Amino acid sequence: MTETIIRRRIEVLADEPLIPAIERIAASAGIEHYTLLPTQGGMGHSGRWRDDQISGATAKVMFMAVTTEDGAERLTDLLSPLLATHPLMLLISNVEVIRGLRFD
Amino acid sequence: MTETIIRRRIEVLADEPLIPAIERIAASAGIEHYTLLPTQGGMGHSGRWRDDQISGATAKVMFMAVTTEDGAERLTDLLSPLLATHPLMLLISNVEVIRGLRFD
Amino acid sequence: MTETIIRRRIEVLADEPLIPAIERIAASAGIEHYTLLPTQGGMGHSGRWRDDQISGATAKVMFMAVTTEDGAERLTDLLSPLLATHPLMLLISNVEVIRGLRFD
Amino acid sequence: MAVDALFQPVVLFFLLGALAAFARSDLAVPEAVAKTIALYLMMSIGLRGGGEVAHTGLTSAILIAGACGLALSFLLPLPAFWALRKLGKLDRTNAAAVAAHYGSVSVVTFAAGSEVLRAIGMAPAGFMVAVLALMETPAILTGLWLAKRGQAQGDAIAPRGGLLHETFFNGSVVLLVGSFIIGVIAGEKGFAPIAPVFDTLFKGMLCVFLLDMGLVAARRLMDNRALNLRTAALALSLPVTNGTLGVTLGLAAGLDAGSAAALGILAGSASYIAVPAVMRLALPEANPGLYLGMSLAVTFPFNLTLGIPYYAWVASHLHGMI
Amino acid sequence: MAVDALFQPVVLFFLLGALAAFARSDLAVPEAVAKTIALYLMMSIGLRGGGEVAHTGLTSAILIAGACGLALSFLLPLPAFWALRKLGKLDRTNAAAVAAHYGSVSVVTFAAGSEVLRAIGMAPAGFMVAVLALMETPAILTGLWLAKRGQAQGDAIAPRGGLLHETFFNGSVVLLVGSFIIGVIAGEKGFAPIAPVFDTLFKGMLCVFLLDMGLVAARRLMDNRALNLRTAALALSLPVTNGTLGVTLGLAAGLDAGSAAALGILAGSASYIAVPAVMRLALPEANPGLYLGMSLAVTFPFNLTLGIPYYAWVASHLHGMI
Amino acid sequence: MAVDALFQPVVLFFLLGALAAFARSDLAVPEAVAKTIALYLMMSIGLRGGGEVAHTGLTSAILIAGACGLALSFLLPLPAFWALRKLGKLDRTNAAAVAAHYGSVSVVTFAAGSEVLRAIGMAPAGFMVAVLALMETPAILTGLWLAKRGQAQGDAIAPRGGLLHETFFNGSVVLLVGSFIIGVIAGEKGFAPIAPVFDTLFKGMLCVFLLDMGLVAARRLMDNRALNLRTAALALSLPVTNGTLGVTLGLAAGLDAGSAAALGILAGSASYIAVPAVMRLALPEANPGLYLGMSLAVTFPFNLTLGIPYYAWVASHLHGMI
Ligand SMILES: Nc1ncnc2c1ncn2[C@@H]1O[C@H](COP(=O)(O)O)[C@@H](O)[C@H]1O
Ligand SMILES: Nc1ncnc2c1ncn2[C@@H]1O[C@H](COP(=O)(O)O)[C@@H](O)[C@H]1O
Ligand SMILES: Nc1ncnc2c1ncn2[C@@H]1O[C@H](COP(=O)(O)O)[C@@H](O)[C@H]1O
Ligand code: NA
Ligand code: NA
Ligand code: NA
Repeated sequence: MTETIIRRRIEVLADEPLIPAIERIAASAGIEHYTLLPTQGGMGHSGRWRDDQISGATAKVMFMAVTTEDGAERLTDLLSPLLATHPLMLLISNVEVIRGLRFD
Repeated sequence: MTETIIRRRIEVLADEPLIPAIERIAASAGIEHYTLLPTQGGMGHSGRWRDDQISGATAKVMFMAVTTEDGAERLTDLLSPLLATHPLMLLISNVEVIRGLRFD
Repeated sequence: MTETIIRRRIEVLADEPLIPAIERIAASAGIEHYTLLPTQGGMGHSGRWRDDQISGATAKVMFMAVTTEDGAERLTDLLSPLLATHPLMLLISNVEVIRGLRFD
Repeated sequence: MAVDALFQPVVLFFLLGALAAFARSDLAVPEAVAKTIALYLMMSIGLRGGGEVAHTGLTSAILIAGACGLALSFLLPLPAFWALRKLGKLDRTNAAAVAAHYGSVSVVTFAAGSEVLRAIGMAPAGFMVAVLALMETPAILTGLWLAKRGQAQGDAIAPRGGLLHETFFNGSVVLLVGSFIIGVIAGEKGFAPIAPVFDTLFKGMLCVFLLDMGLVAARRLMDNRALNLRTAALALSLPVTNGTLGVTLGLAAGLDAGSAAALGILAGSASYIAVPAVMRLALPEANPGLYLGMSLAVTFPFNLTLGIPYYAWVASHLHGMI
Repeated sequence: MAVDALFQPVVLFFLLGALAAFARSDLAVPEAVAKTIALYLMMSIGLRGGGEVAHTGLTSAILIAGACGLALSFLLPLPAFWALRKLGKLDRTNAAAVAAHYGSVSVVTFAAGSEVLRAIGMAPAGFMVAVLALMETPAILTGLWLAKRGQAQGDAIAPRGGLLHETFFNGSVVLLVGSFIIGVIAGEKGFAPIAPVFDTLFKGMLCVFLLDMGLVAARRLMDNRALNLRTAALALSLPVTNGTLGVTLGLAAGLDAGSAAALGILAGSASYIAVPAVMRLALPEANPGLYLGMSLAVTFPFNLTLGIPYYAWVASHLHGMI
Repeated sequence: MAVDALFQPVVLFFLLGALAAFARSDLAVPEAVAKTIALYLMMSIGLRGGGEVAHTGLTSAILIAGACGLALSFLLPLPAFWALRKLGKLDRTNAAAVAAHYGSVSVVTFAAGSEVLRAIGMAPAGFMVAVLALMETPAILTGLWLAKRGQAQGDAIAPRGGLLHETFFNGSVVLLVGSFIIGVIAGEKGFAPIAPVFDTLFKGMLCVFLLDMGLVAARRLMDNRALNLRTAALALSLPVTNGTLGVTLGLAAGLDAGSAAALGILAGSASYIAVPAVMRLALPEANPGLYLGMSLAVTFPFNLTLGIPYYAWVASHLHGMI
């Protein structure tokens, strides 16, 4: 039986043009590794959106990183002031990874 | 340290043509906000499928909403009778969001 | 109130050309049903990648399966020796599904 | 003639796609592009057909052909439903869903068929595009009626605007009809500057599309768990009987041989774009593996390779006899 | 003339797309393809404009037109900002963001407008493409200045290279300017072998693109929660006033009627590709539903159908009078 | 001549893409479209080459050129492997993977090279497309043999059908060979109606593709952590030596100057589509950042700008001397 340990999965839904900034902020929180997932549309306080590449400005991307409790806290602290003013959604959950592989 | 609260993440995998209906049912469960994620293929009881846009009929989309315990229960109750007859997959899990932001 | 039971969600991020092999390994662990999700880019020990279809070789796909505790353990055991040598990321988490639907 | 038709590049690219898929090659046409080419083909067919009708005006032949098409689309699902129930052993819902596909039409089969007919000197009349558009939806109505007879109504997941709305405003129907009307309005003069895209490129684009169709059809056949010997045999015999009926009706109604052959191609073809999209909503219990397996993975390849030359052969031989 | 312009296939496909969206049809052009056609249009416009400038050389007319364009792009946001604040009741940030869109230009409006002008014998000079490129960015600078006056700077999420970098290296700006330069370098001889793609196909590709624009604009209008009567009225009156100003300035500066009309089209058009991309980064608090709703869902359709013929009419009537 | 080659629009668009990426512009060609254009280029090259061979028939020159190509593809990885081990300090697996890329060929380099050769009056023979197809796979076999010598076999993740299957049924190999065969079968008459797509549009499509290649190559270079001075130097010297060898062998075997230059281009080019796809499966431990960094981000730009004119120059100067 392979042993697993618990890490934190942080997901940030952000406008595509903001992704480089999110990557930068994550790096400054010590989170170097991440995966970007595409999205197709949605609905929020600011209304309905669709992945409308003509004016790519409103397409959104899901930034996902698996990190330690501390890493997650650092990134949350850095992002939470932005959540009020910027169109971001931040989700955190637990995830198990295989012990011995690096996820910090 | 930013304080977080626990919410429910509901994911519904459904055929693309059914998504407007899912959105409507979610709204009637009080869930207004959601995100749609694309998929690429899969395998289930009804066999293998691929994102085959020529006859867009069999493409699937992942509907994802973060909501309260109650909202999740209402949506599950509304959808569960459909799960037997319709090609849907419903997943529920816990997710932490930042306290103070609206996720209800 | 619809009753739910807890299952395991396994996610494997792998290079697109490896997906048929992952499907085969999952089947040999008794996991027949899965969903494939597209990705857009990321950063890991081996550097930055983008979904660059010209040489489709470096595009990645997320394989996702909901299964029992046992199924998840079997698949983890089969994949974990590969994780060291191959460019894979494996994540496991809990997810609730509606009791009575098949997820084994 | 039939052999010539088989050695057209469009057909060869279809075969190449199918062979690649059967050999488990990783060859794939990105779906976004395949879908766009499908849209392009509809725009092009609509525009060119509309342009020709603008040229000839509304003749009695158009009205006759339209009436034949409507009748075929409304009625062909009935014998098909019977055959699918009795010979195919399908339940009511699946039989009705499949029947609707065979009553409706395949735009790409029509496009490839028109090229073949043109190549062998049996060019169909331009208004046959209007007939194509007319035949897309009635079969859906018949199919839904067959499925719902005596059944409880009211599905929580049913489309808000109602199924009729989904049927008539299905994307491919709207685009084909809209392009046809634009073709009529624009006329020859308006069409000239866009002809390099919508006319000159047509056959080449069809090659790319059919390469993808070969891949998609063959992969669908390999993945399929829904087809069996009975349903596969029906997927071959339904086009033959429907197509023969279409040709005969067309000739009896006084259409020229080329247009009658085109009516046969339409009757013999099965939808795999418009009808599945509606069925997924209207009859979610019906199995898409079955109806797409039959129409896309069996009937389409059959029509493209053998069906079209056969309908043309029937039309040219019956012509004059009737 | 205006009516003729309305019955061009490009306009008809836009209307078809809009009608399909309003009827809640599922018709959709895959976004990857729509984006590629947008890139294609920029390459094509740039190459052809560059080719014409290579042919005529650098004349004083070019310098004058360029100066007019720069001035318009820098200054038009100022009265627009005032109107959006006072009449539109917008806050500073949103007013500044919208004003930047109206000072900048829409490449597709220019493309469609040039085709119309050519069709009615008022072909604008080739160098107007250079003016188009010049007009894309200055309005962004004015808009940012209007937004940031007296505000604390330093946003954690601001682009690393600074906003100026994002403004000048925005993808559409780079592609248009780059293609223009390639057109100048390649000249007629270099352009000939690629002309079948970048010249012959242009109008047909524009049809496909405008079909998508119709869908996108109408869906945006239906989803929109940000537009109200005031902002919608401004989205109609800003192009009219800006366009009239552009035509007048062009004629006063001695441009021919066609080029002055093109300057009016540029002044009257509002960006929905380059400017939103920068604004999303520079002013994330501004509401994209508002600025895209105004520019893409109201002003673009207005210009395509009524605006272009109006600017042409003004140019042909004022010409000779000034 | 070399300078002329550099000022072709295709090359200029590559440079534009590279500059945009280096300037961190957000310009991007959607990947689905870029992949489709790659497929289109293979179809077009295959069809046109097949058509020419249908015209000339099977001559001894074809057999000789084919034998040269096969020999080069099988053998070039050997000295490359040695150089990569000794001079590049790579481990066995990475050296073998990279060597396979340099023994195989780049379809787009061949396409761009053929256009240049045609422009300077050194058009290569049509059958060189067959040689291109023949050279894609043998290098992979040599590379795998180099990697696996003396190593334990049996990877849990290895493709079911075996690596040979993946090698020969790789999508790009299947499409190129299939289109070539379709070109032979269709002949001139069959090709005519699809020529507007597969011939007339070729150079323009190449421009769009090379714009994307410039973006992709430059971004890969910037993201790269795998390249160092040694490997970068090898990515420049391998094409030069392989290319010179190819030209010399071609001339020695009696090919005309144009075809010998084309053989040099093939020998000097490095695969970045077919080989990486196989290597990802066959040698997952090998670093894609390394082999794609070398072939796509260094060798491809070098060949496109300097390599092609150099091979042409060698061919035209050695011709007659050998
Ligand atoms: N509760 C939610 N569940 C899922 N997605 C959400 C939720 N709230 C917001 N989003 C996503 O985040 C985007 C921006 O949200 P907002 O800032 O509220 O407009 C929305 O368009 C949705 O795609
Ligand atoms: N256990 C599972 N894990 C992940 N995805 C599943 C699972 N079961 C079903 N799915 C997805 O849901 C789709 C429909 O399932 P089914 O109705 O069983 O054919 C499948 O094609 C999969 O994409
Ligand atoms: N901690 C992480 N969080 C999210 N994604 C990751 C993480 N580590 C690796 N990945 C993804 O897995 C890919 C391969 O990882 P690696 O093998 O470390 O290069 C990366 O490019 C990322 O897309
Ligand atoms: Na039919
Ligand atoms: Na303007
Ligand atoms: Na080579």
